[in-house]
Amino acid sequence: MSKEMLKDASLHMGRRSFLKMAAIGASFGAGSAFASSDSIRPATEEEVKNPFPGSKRVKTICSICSAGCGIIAEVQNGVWVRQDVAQDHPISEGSHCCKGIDQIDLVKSTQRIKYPLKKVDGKWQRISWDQAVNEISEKMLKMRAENGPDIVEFLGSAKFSLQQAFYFRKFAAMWGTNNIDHVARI
Amino acid sequence: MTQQFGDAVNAKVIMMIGANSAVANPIGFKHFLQAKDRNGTKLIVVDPIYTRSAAKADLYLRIRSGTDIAFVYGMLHIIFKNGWEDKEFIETRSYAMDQIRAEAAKWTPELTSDVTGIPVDQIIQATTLFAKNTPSAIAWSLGITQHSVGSSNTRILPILQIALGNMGKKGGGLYIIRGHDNVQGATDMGNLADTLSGYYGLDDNAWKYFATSWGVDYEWLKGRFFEKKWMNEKGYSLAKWYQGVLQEEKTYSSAPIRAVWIQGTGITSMSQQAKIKEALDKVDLVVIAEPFVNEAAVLTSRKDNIYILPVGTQFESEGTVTATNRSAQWRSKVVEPLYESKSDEEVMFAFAKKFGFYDQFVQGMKMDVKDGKVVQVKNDFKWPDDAVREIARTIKSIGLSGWTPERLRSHQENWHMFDPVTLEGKGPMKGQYYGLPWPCWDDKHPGSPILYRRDVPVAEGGMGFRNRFGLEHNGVSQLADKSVTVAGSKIEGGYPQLTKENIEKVLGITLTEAEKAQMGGSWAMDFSGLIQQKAREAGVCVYGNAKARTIVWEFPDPVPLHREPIHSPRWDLVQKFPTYDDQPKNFRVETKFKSEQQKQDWSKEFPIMLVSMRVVNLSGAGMLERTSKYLSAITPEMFANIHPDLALKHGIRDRDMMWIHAPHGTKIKVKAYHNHSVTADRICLPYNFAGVFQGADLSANYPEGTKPYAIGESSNTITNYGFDVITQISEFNAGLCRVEKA
Amino acid sequence: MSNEMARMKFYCDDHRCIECFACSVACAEAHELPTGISRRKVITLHDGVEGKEVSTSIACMHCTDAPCEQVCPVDCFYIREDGIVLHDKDKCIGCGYCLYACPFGAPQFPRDGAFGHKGAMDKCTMCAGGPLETNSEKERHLYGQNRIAEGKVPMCAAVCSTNALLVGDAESVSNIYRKRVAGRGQRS
Amino acid sequence: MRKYIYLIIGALCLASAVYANESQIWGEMRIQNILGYGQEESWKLGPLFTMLQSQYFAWIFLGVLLGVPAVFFMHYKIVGPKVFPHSEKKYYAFNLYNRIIHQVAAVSFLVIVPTGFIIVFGDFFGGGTLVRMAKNLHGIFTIPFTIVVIPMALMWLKEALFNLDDVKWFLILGGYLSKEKQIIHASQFNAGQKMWYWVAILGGITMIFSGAFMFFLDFKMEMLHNLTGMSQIDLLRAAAILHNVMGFAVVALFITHVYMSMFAIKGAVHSIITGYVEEEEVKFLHNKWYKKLKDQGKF
Repeated sequence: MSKEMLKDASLHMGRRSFLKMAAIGASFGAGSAFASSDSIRPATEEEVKNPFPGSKRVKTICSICSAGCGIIAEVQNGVWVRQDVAQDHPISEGSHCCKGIDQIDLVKSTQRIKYPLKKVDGKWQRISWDQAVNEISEKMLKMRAENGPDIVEFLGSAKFSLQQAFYFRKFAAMWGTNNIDHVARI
Repeated sequence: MTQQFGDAVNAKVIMMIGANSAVANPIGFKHFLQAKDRNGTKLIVVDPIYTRSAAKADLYLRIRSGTDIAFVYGMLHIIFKNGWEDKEFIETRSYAMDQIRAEAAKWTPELTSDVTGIPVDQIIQATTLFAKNTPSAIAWSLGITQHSVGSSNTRILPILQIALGNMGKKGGGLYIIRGHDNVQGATDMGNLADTLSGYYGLDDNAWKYFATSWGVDYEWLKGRFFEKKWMNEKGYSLAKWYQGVLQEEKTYSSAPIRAVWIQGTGITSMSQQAKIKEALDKVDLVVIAEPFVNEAAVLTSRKDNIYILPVGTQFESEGTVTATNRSAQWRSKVVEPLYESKSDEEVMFAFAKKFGFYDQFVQGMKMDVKDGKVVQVKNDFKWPDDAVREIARTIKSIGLSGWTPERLRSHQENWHMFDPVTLEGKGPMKGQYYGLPWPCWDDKHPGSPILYRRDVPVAEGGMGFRNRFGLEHNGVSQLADKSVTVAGSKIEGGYPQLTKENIEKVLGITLTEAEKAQMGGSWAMDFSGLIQQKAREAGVCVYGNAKARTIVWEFPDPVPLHREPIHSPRWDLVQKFPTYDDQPKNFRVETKFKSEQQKQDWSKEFPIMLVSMRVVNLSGAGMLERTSKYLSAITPEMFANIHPDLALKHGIRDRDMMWIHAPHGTKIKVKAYHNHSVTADRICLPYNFAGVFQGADLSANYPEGTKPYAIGESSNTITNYGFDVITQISEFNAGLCRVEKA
Repeated sequence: MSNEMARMKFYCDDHRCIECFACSVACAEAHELPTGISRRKVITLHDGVEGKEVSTSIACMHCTDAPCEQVCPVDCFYIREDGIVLHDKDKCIGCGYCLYACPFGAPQFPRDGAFGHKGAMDKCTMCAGGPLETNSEKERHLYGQNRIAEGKVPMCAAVCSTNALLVGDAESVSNIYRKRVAGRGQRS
Repeated sequence: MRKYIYLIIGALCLASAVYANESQIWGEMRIQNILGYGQEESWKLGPLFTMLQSQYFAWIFLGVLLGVPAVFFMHYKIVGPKVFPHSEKKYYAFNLYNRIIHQVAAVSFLVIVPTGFIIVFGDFFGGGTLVRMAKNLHGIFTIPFTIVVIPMALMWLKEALFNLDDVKWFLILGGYLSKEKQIIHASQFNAGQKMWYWVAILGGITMIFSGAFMFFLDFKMEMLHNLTGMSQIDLLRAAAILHNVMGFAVVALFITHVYMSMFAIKGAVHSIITGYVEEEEVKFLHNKWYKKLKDQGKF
């Protein structure tokens, strides 16, 4: 649909308002860079007052499902201010499901874990990273000394990047166990 | 998947079985809808429930869950009877189809209908449509895999495609739709108990190969394990690790599990929640590293020795992800890790230091291949680029050698230069496919958007079937027929996979001594890349050109057989199609099959089939989505879809609360939604909720301010006992229950 | 070519809509709406009934003879040259008449003030903001993003997972739809 | 004693209304609105409402607002007011309770009616803060009226029942078209007053309910849904239509009531302030009552 539509749209170009072109062109998917640059010109400064001056557009990938949709993240002063669609992404062509378009909420969410936590007598307590790493490793090394490395089950993630996943496998191997898995098994 | 989504437009028919991508994977489903609109592609949906995908189908078949093998044999029966199979394809590119044919002969439409619950005329109609309009494609997902016969399910569908000659073609193939964004990649990277990265397995050769690539001493690595024996043994799997703690079923390991380390796995997306809770309560240490509270922390009632470490989301780290079509995509870091979060790799680095193997851990990133040898080339490393290079030089088995950071970055920067239908690049990206779908044999290879195409040269993404299972079986050659020549290949017909030993003979070349010295033992373990280089010159695929085997002689069922689910509603069929014998040991633990299935007629007390479903606003354990107010608002509470007739029989009105009881004494309390997508013999429920366990609200267990907007019972509390005989995947999609008004 | 502006329209192709809620969530997220305010709603009729189930997405349809504009007692609506129906929240008194007039249930009323009764009406702006200074802080606060001014497509249509939701001038939308219907017929 | 029971009843009514709201209005942070739009079977009153509101309502209100006073202005000019001597003889007809109830209602009306007009002619006032305030006052001042409407209904119910005399009263329109002081055969309330009573009470209650529907938007009435088979949106539309149409009557009679008490019968307003009615007034305009009181020796 994308390219036929652009052709359709460009036939009608004439003096039929910038607005219409922009909408049709982008909505029906810029099939390729070349097609889109013909019909969608960038808006000039008079037309647009950038709502987020100085922001940069970071290309990234949705972290939900395996389709692999593109995301444009607008970042201003280190803050992700707006999630935009990647109309020219070859797999998603700008489309998202509700989960995908809400990815910005993962960094905006107030329910994130903000600091290391430890449960003491049934109450969650804030601790420092140093304390967390020290205590956990101490306990694990003690158990390893007692029963050997197979005392732990490492559950990795399908949300890891390829490199993290590769390193997690290596992590388990160097700890000395094959007790490692992730949700490929569900 | 063997194809990529854009290719759906070339299919004349797409059959979705055990997949509801309209809900689980809407962007994938868009391509199917586009195919309908652009090419008049017909869509067949086979599913126990009338899903959103089914609503868009031209033909919908309501199958009884757990009877997919029977259904496909029913199709094959009709195909063979009418001679609709691709005889040439079967003859030249497959092995042992006659055994399949023999089994299919038993599955008359009448028997198939009795077992699957699909009317005879619909079976015939679907088969006719699918078989007579090739190329036709199959899409499947977890509805196929999550069964005690899951591994047979995943074999019977490719067999159907081989019988119809639908493999290795535009418009044909298999759309195996993965779940999470990088479940393909994390699997490829071997976050698995039964293999190292790249499916190299756990044998000594694999360990030695990885030790070399990681830049560590094999002996040191071996010393890290309890005994060498445990290095080669599969570990506990995600499905039954808790038995390593509880030891209720017989286990075989060097030690009981005393600690569980959860880094990005939604614990409530696994079956046997009650057992998992017990295990979490019993272990000595629980470590959780997540951006949001993992329900493991909530499910357990333990009072201490549980830690939660804040980890950034994937937008707070950089790396690549593999989409379901095997394309790698570069995911840029959007923001620095928020609050006190660290990225996943930083967490690993921090603990590697404490555990005393940090230097060995990161050594691989400082190494590179020089003259066929992996040697240290620098003293520091850059994440993730050096890890990307490490993966590229190591994982040859699935052809990741071409995935260099430079190429993947340029694909991201220029993603607008790729065609959405074919993924072909244009302009500066000409001659490459988007994301270099693996196998991407070397840094000049364009990637392989469609697997097993022999009409394009290997250098452009073509290949035959892999020669993986020997040169012959029962005296029959496993190599492809003389007539099956991959375009541009120097070798006519089939050839074996390349090794240092056979390369001269197979390719008809002579190696120099220097080359011999550098070359690894086989194509998959050849750091030098010489085997690939020679293969490229000859237009040959390193992994050979073989026949696809339709029987797996190492498996309990060499020919896939229909076997009733562990808890089946058809006691009569349980006698006729019993499940496997009990399995003494798989992933270090015993698993019950027949003894559980035949113990009693479960369907007497638990007459209702239990089917899992997806909701579009939640994924996995719902950990990420339920913290979004907009997404939670769509399904603010846990529910089960139940047919009004069934509900009213139990006095349950629309939106009433009801108890669902499972055969093993567990129960959940959920809201009943009267819905016609299910018939009166089954209920379906989403599995993405957590925070309530058997009627008890666990809100108090969330650390302050982290409770999601929506909580509810996890359906996996009542997922029935049952595991696949090979992969040990839980039988999420077939089980029994009874309902009761709450 | 006439100088007449085309009229912008939405159209939701129910052969494509799969009730994925992307449009609705995208809209809420882009304009930072309070929960419960759905400028765009996704509904499924005959849920689960074989052969009858239909999903679609509804929001302000930016009607040519907008009934809301006709009934508003304070005349807070205005129709842009390109047909986008907008309203002035500073003028709106939250009476609800537009909702009664609207065939699509588009107007939404957030709770407002100490009495918890309905505040100024909120509805789809086709991502064209409001009468305030374009892309000003206040415009964004009251009406959400002004993507049209940036030369972008309204969020919902841009994000639609199956390209069911179309936006553009009526003529182009119907061209696309016609093409789709023709495609579907190819093999039947 | 009884009057306090009435007051309690009134207060309870209000409290229950608040309670009914509690769950839906203050219980959540959002107005659920019409969720299943298009899924609800409906009467499709939308076009009717649109037509009425866009073309008629405001004009009719303008007609009422200008027309009714104009008629009375003519009446005042041509027929003139009736002036009764404020003689020594008075009858204490309205006790404190009556007067408080009436005054509460009166004040409510004095706010509700003009603010109602501001809403109807909102565009004339330019919308925004002023009109929004008018809308809020319109709602807030419904509360006192809601409290007193039941006690008021009960306290004058007996007197407000129509009888045969009222027919005669209507035939001569209460004698208001004549400059002569006629003796009008009517009891404590004449037919005009009775009419106002019923419009104020029944119309008032209708206005309260329809207004509440519109004000709260998600004011759910299962019973009404079930009874009428109407969807929430159509109930809202019906409420809006009813509110406006009933508004014409209430406003017209309210203006009449004010005119009668303030202008047509000079000084009549004092009786509801002080509680005392003039003997002359009663004698002429409420002759039947006068006779009864006379018999009882009240004068």
